Parts: sequence; structure tokens; C-alpha cells
Amino acid sequence: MDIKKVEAIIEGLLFASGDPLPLEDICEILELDKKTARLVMDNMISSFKNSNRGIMIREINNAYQMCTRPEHFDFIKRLNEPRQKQVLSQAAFEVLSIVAYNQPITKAKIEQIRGVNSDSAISKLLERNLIKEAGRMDAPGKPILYATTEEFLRCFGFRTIADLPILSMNEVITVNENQPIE
Amino acid sequence: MDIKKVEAIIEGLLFASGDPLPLEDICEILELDKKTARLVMDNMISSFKNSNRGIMIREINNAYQMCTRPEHFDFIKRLNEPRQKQVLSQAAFEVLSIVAYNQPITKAKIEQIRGVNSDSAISKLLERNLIKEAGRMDAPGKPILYATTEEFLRCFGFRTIADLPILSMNEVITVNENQPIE
Amino acid sequence: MESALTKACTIKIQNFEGPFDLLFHLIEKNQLNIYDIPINEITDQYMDFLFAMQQMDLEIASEFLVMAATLLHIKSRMLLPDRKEKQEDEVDPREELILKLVEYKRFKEFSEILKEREKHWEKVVYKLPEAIEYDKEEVLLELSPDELRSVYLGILERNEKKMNRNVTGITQIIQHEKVSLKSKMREVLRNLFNNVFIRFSDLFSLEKKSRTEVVTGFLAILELSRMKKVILEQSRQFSEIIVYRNKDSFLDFEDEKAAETGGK
Repeated sequence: MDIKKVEAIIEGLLFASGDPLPLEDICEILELDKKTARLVMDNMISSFKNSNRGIMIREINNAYQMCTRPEHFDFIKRLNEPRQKQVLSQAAFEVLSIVAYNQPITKAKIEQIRGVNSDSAISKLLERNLIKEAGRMDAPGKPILYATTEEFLRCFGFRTIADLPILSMNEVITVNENQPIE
Repeated sequence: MDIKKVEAIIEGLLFASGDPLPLEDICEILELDKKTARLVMDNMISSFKNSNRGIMIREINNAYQMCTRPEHFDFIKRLNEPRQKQVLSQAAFEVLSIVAYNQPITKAKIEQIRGVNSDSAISKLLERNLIKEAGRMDAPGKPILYATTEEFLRCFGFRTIADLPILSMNEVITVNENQPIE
Repeated sequence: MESALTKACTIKIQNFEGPFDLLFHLIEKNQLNIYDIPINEITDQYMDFLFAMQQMDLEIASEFLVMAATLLHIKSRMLLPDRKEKQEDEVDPREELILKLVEYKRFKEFSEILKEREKHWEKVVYKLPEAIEYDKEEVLLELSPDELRSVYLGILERNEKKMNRNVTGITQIIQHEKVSLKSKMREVLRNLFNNVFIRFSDLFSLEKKSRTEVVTGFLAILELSRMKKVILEQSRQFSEIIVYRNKDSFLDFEDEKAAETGGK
């Protein structure tokens, strides 16, 4: 088998494999010795690179994988770009701020502060992993407590919860669990 | 952007997409007009073919998809688990042929042409996504109409339905849906 | 009854897709011209086949029996003695059957083409789409920590205002507010008369107005925008809504308004 054909078959193998393909597998499928296979692979890697193609071959731990070129990522990422930008609703954002400053907090308390039912906002935030369940409160009905997640910290660029902007003292209104719900 | 770069980006796009990538998407991502994009694609298809590479580009219904070359299948299939091949029955092939040339078509009409009940063949084809329901006929009982799918084009290597071989003229009989069903 | 044909066919008996398939097989086997089928011969062979099936205790599908009846019917019509006296343009009794057979043949042949094509194309392998991760958070990141703070303070302020009102004036259980869309539209326009643009929160915010008024105010700017009296702009989520007056049609409304108030 001439080298051109070997290269073509390897190209097909890497494409079909998707995952990194170990050198041993290439040797076995094409009945090549390791040394030859490695030479062929080195040659393919550089010829893919030099011909400025849209696909490149990378070696990872004695295995080979095809991938797109990093410099084309701005185009590639537009492939299945979500058309609808996912944004937080005003309600979700409000709930998030309440949880952030009062964690851990129950749903009843959140709703008391906002004055409206907040089921869907809470489930949206849970779904987006911005808040999480953080145990239960030792009170009748054992209500679930919510707290912010690491994802929350990451999204807002906080290192810890202590990084939350401080509310000036006269703005702090103590939230009281026993206050009647309007 | 020069043509080399456009081709490289398209190569990356097709690789990352996996599924057939519509011409419109290529136009949008690369800001090309349709005519230019089609020229580029035609050129890429033939240059992939001529350079005896291990990957080829297929056109299916105005979309483009990368795949391995059929002649390398003996090597490719050694990669992983053999694909379970679901063999189509003779009946299914006959129904498929009839649907291909007469779409959209009702079950009654298919059975009239074949002379036998075709329930199981039709449901097999639906299951394999080779035919699909394509609305209902404006006739008593509103019978379901069937048409072929993109999967059909893909499995049998047609670019569009217009690629179906023309049947010799003296044998062509117009199928008339309004003709009484025996 | 046992003929050579019967013997030959019994082996394949179950392979026929239907009566057309069987007839087609007989035509090919005997190398007959499909457009001029010797109906006697073909009917006999067809019947032989059915008898053979019967002898083997195979269930004969009703479609095969219907075809048998059709063949026998055609055969009898072909045998009618007065046939020659009929006009030339009389339809050949075989015609309908032949047309159907030809049509069936066409698709049967195409089936073979499909089989060949499938054999070729099932040898290509595709690749799964790349899972490209998009940071949905990218959008979120635009919301700065300060916004988190201001949203929270907004809620607290709102609550404080409500609480104060509740404490000082529990004179009625439900306060029915009369807020008309028209009056809010006028309020917006009145303010735009002296300013090129206004901020929505300058006119309507929960700190200054009731919830009903804010909602109605919002509806008012939407309505004015629809009427092309104003142009709305909001740079991103939760940010200030800027209301510009639309130079081209702004004054018309004043005319309308004048006419309207004049009429009252």
C-alpha cells in the first residue's frame, strides 16, 4: 500500500473515531509497525499544518485526534449558536439578590420579601445552577433552605460570598422571619 | 478573506457540524452570497475527491456533510463496534421505490400498485426514518400522505429527489390519485 | 396435480411479495412479452401455483385469490366467440392488467437499484457533531455585582414604602386606583414637550408611583411607540428605558389631543 493511501485511510479513521485514536490501534488496523506509524503520523500532522487546512491533527498521550483550528473558533462557534440569548428574568434576578444577601433562606422568606410567589424564579435559578438547596430549616414543615452556588460566584466574579458589595448601614433592614406576609 | 481561508473555515465547520450543514448557514457564517458559496462548495467537493483524501464531502438537499470514503470501509469498520445493520425487506424496498417516485402518496395507492397489503413495510420504513408522513390528502377519510426523508437521500446517495433515475418513457405511467382504488 | 412448474415453484413459494410479483416471475421465467401476455398460458400457470400452495397447506393471501379471479375473468372474455365481430377500438381485456404489471415492474426494478446504492453508501461513516459549549453566563457576566446590590436595595426600598403606607393609613382594605392609559400617555407627551428625551424611571418608578401607575405608564410608552409618537431605547436587560420623541410625528398628537379635548 503506498503512503498516500495509508494517509487517506488514517484520515478517515481519525475522522470516524472522533475520540483520540491510540497509535497501537492505527498500527493494528493498517498492519504497520510502530516506528513507521509514528513517522506517518508526524508527517501528517505537519502536512495538515502547512497546508493551512481547517482541520488539524493533535497528538495526545500517544493517541491522535482531529480537531478544528483554534483561530477559526469565532466561526465555528456560530454553528449552533443559541438564537435566543438566555437571560435572567427580573424576577429571577431579584430572587438571586435576596438569596445572595440572606443565605441560607427559605422560599417563604423570599416570597415575603418580594411580596409575590417566586416558584418559577426559584426553579429557574436551580436549573441554571445559580442557587442550590442547602439543607432544611429547623422549623415546622422543615422548609428547604437555599444558598448561592460556586457557579454564582463564577458568574459575578466573586471569589467568596464575602466579596458581595456591602450594603451601607442605613440601608440594611433586618429581615425578620416572623413578620406577617402581605 | 482569500479563498484558501474560506475553504479552511468551511472544512472546520463541516467537521465540527457532523450533521449536514445547510448552504444558508455557510453563507451566514462566512457572509457569502449563495452563488459564491455554492461555487466554493462545488470546488471543495471535487478537490477533496481528486486529492484522494480519506474524507469526502457530500451534498444532500442543499446541505453538506463530511464522511469517510466507501472504499476504506474495510479499515474503518475495524475501529469500533460493527454497526448493526438492519436489512430492509423486499417489500420495504418496493414500497420505498413507489413512494420515491410518487410522493406524496397514500397507503391505499401504494397497495394498489403493489397489489398487496403494505402495512408492515410502511411502518418499518417510518421507523427507519426513510419515509415520513407528509400531511393528509384532501379526500374522504383524509388519508395520510407519505414522502421520502433526508435520511432516504443520505442512505441511497441522492443529492435531491431530482437525482432519482428517470424511468424509461414507454414504461412511465402517470399515477393518478383520484383513480378509483380497487 | 403436479407439473414440472409446480415442483419448481414450491421451493420459492413464500418469496413472492404479492400476485403481481408472482405474475411477473412467471412472465420472466417463460420469457414472455409483457405487452402481449398469452393469457391462457399465464392463467394456467398461476392457478397451478395456487394449487401447489394449497397442497402444501399454505395460507393463500386473499390478494392472490383476487388476482386468480381477475385472470379467469380476462381469460373468459378473450374466449368469447363474438369477439371478432366487435369494433377495433374495443379495449383489450388484458390492458388494465398489463398496465399495472408494467407499473409494478418499474418499481421492482428501481428496488434493485436502491439495493445496490444502499450497499455502496452504507460504507461511509459520519461523525457526531462537536459539543461546543457556549457560556450562557457570558450574558450574566454583564450583570455586575453592583447591579445585584441595587436590585436588592430596590426590593428593600419598595418594601419599606409599602410597610409605611400600611401602618399610617389603614383606612380602607382595597384602594381602588383610577389610572387611565390616556392620562399616562398625556403625561409622557407633556414631559416630552420640553425635553428631547426622558428616562422612564423619572416619570414612573416604584419609589414615586404605585404599581398600577408604573404598569400603566409602561403600557403608555408602548402604545405611543406603536403610534410612532415616541422611540424607545433600552441598551440591555434591566437598564433604563429612554423615551425619545419622534420628531416626524410628535406634533400630530398634540393636534389630536387638542381636537379631543376641544370636543369634550
